Amino acid sequence: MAIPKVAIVGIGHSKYGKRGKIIEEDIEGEKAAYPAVTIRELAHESYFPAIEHAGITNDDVEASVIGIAAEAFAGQGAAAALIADEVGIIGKPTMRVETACATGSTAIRTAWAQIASGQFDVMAAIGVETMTWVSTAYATELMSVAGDHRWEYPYGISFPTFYSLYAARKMAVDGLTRDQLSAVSVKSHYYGYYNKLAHLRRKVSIEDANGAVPIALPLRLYDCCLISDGAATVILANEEKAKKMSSDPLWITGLGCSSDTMRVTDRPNLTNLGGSVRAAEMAYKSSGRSAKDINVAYVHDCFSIAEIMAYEDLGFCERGQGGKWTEERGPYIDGPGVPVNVDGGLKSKGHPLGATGIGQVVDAYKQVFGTAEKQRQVPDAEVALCHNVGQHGQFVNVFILEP
Amino acid sequence: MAIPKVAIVGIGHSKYGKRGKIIEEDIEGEKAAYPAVTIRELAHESYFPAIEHAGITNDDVEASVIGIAAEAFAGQGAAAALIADEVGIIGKPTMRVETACATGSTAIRTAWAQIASGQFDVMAAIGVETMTWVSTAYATELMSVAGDHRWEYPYGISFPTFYSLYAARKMAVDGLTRDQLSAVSVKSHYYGYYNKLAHLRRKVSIEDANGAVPIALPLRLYDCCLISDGAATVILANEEKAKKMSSDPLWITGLGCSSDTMRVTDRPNLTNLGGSVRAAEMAYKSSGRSAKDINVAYVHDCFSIAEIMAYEDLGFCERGQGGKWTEERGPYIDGPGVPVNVDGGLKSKGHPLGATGIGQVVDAYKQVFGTAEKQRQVPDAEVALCHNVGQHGQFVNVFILEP
Amino acid sequence: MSEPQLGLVQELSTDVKHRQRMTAEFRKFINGLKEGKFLATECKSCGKKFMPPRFTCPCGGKDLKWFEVNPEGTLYTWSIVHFAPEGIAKKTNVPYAVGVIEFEDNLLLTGHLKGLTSKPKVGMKVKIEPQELDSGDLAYFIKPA
Amino acid sequence: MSEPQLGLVQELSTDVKHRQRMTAEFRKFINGLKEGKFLATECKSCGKKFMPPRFTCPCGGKDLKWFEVNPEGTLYTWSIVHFAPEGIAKKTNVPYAVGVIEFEDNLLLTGHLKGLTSKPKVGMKVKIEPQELDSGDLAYFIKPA
Ligand SMILES: [Zn+2]
Ligand SMILES: [Zn+2]
Repeated sequence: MAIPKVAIVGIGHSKYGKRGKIIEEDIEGEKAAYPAVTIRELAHESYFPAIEHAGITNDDVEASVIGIAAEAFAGQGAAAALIADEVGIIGKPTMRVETACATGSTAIRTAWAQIASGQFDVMAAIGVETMTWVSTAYATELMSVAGDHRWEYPYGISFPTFYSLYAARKMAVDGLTRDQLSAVSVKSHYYGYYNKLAHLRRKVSIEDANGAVPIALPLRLYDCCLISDGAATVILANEEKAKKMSSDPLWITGLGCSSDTMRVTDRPNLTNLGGSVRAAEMAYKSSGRSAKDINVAYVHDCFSIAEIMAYEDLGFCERGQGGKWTEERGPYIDGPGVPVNVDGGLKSKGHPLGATGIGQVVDAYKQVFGTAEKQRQVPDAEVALCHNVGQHGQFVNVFILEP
Repeated sequence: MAIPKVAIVGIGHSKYGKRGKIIEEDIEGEKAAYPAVTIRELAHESYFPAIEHAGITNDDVEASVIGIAAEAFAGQGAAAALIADEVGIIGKPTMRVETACATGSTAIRTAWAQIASGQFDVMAAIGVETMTWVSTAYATELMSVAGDHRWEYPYGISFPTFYSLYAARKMAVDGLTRDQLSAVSVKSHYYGYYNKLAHLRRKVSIEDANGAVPIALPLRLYDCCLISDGAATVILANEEKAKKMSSDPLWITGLGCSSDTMRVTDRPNLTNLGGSVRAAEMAYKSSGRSAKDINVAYVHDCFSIAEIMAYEDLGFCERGQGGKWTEERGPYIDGPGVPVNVDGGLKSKGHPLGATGIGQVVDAYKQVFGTAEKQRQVPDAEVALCHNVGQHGQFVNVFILEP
Repeated sequence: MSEPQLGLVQELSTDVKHRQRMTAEFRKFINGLKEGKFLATECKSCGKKFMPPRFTCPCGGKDLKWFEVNPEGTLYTWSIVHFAPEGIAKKTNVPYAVGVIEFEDNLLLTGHLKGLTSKPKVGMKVKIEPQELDSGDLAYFIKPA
Repeated sequence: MSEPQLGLVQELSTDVKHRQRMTAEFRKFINGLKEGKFLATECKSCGKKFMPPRFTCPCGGKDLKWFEVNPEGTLYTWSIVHFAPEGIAKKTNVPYAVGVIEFEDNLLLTGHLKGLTSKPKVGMKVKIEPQELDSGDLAYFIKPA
């Protein structure tokens, strides 16, 4: 079942990081400085390069979808209107979508449907979040309130805790080890080190990760994604417009989405995410692709355990073998499997909630067209997969992208 | 330009009101009692009647869109997943949309696009909000933070204040009077009195409204909508399924949406809402209808001034004549114009943000198929219009609905 | 703040978050525990059992019956929380332990693991007990059986 | 809480909401006022003028220049707020007056109307002035000219 042809024709991606202050970097002799900004300037930083890349002006953008996961982070309501106004898409349909950490990809799938329906020809999906201006405890609170307030949150189940429940179960059932969890973080930080737009560009060793401070055991600091500010934009167009405006359109050939039970206790097991399995199945089916066709993948690694489950749920390795596959360098560019999160993932690149799912697609575009930094460029990548998860599988979107 | 055929095939609507406690009503000898509920039970109260009305089960519902304007009201994050789980649409795509007070209609337009794209055949759009559990000052805060935090909110511009800026301007420019504003509230409460699902079933006089306590002058208490709890659901289906499952499908023949500048000071005038004008134009164009074809209309009357601007923006009367048209009973069932808000509107029926835009469509369905309470039933209504506004025109959706 | 009181119904009347608990299903469950009954629900249409209890079934069934569950179960999985969200951190010390317990019929429930911050082990025997909170409200905790 | 200090930059450093003000355009505007200059921006591409100032133009132009505006204008519209949102109510008494002012070139700006809670009138002459807040931060208010 092929889906209506819609393409990514423009990309933009801000520097991720603590963007409330000036950032100065000097890595391997390459110096860079980034100004202190708010959600407004972050939106600019990702949007204007995207329309320039698409070779269009605001006149051509017919509507927008804005991804912001929690307005409380920025303290600004009706933020979709603010962002659309800031970048100059004024007097045209806009809206905000929210599916927790999968908010960015939901903005893309919402724009996709509006284009595929024939309503609009060219749209912008803009994701932005500033999370570093509140205390870490409050940021954790804002993410943890997504637990069921009748049966989960009041017993102290924070957001990292949900994933630690999976980690402990997977250790008991599948023999997942501490070293295997750490191996994920080592990989993320290795590639993130070479990504100029990543938040934390620092290589990490297995020992660093094994010995890091506990957050919610079995998970420790390096098992957890960063709290970041950032923005990302993609411009989407229907077939006719895409072919006209772009010499390098990246087609959304597969689109899958699913959800899962609200409560962790209603899941049939705690060793994988059913929402990911169902969304991947839908995405593969619509594209006619399977896991073995994927050349580069972006999976939702809010926690190391999440990345390991994703390897299995997306079919990159056998069920129960995600930890082993990591140790065997399955997800490395020069490994035997599929290169995964060669942008640094949520752990090194960062996780500004509303931007994350769009940022994955932006990097997929670079990989497919060969414009990523050379140390993290996958040779001859053609078929990309992006996998973005909200909460612990309550919202999942999977895209297959091809030139 | 006709749009893909999508129909409303099932409707459900909770009682609106202060639903944190038991409500007992005795109006004209008709007694009713409603239990104390949370967002969960409110969702049930609107969803199950909707699928029963559509003659389907959860198995038939392929995906959902949930409208919740501000999670802070209920203190529950990832609320789309919670609501979808509660009503039993589990393991299927879901998402939350937010466009302030237009959130409900945005849920419908998002589901519409997903169906029109061919992705899904049958979907549920569920809107819910519980607003009465926080203090009125905090509720006002949650709505007021939607003003620009750099240039508006810090100077004390609350949500009612935006509309009062329009009211004072319209008084100066168009000669709008205090009596004309009050006439809107009198009408809303007249019809709301007969709507069993309305929040405040009490008739109000011009004198009551003129003499009410000031909120943000020129606006007084009865110029302002209620703060309510409530939920509403519609089931949408594509042409094939709608014809198969429903003997009474209500087709979305027109769909318009637009937006406007973030800041009130960037508008070309403060006597109408440009977003409404643009959205109505798009809706009329797509349906081939014009204002004179409309038999019953639901307009966004968060404030009396908003309803008067809507009369003009939707073309029910001449520009600048909204106040006069009200006094001439233009919006009454037995008046010379188009019956407007015969459900009581946001002012008497209530305004649970996420539900409001869906609740309008639910009542439009009843009017078109002749099942509203007889004192407020428009005779022979065929073409309905729903107009839902977020903030002061930053988000506007307009639907034309026909059997 | 010595012994963590997770269950956190202390602010029931003022904290909007706890309004989520103000309904019949939650009260019946908690009051059952107080009377020594550990309750779940079962759909009369499809037979599916629900812990925590539901009043409607995804199958469409709205006729569910309460039934008693053996309060002893096994630890299905666990976590030791060293960094709590702000709302919890205000009310309890870290670290504290939480877990998922498996009862009969594969019924799972999340809860606070009392006295288990050092060595929780998947498969160990545990038991659910009612917990009287400082506020006088009632919640539950999990302890070794 | 005697004289309302709307402009509310008091909590600049702690309140996340005020982070929205921490950028160059806002500071330049406020610092200009302090030096007696009332500043707006103009797009060099399309000539559109912006009050409050923008640094990017919806036309796509990113080259905007600052220019001085006459600080005297007329009251375009007004409101007298008797019921303030919680965040404002904590810091100021009601009623207070706010309004939109029209300056030259049809430039509009929202602000606090000082000393105008009884009889604001559309068309009346007003003037923007810098306002030193208790915190030492700077904002502005509007008063009769
Ligand atoms: Zn059942
Ligand atoms: Zn310009």
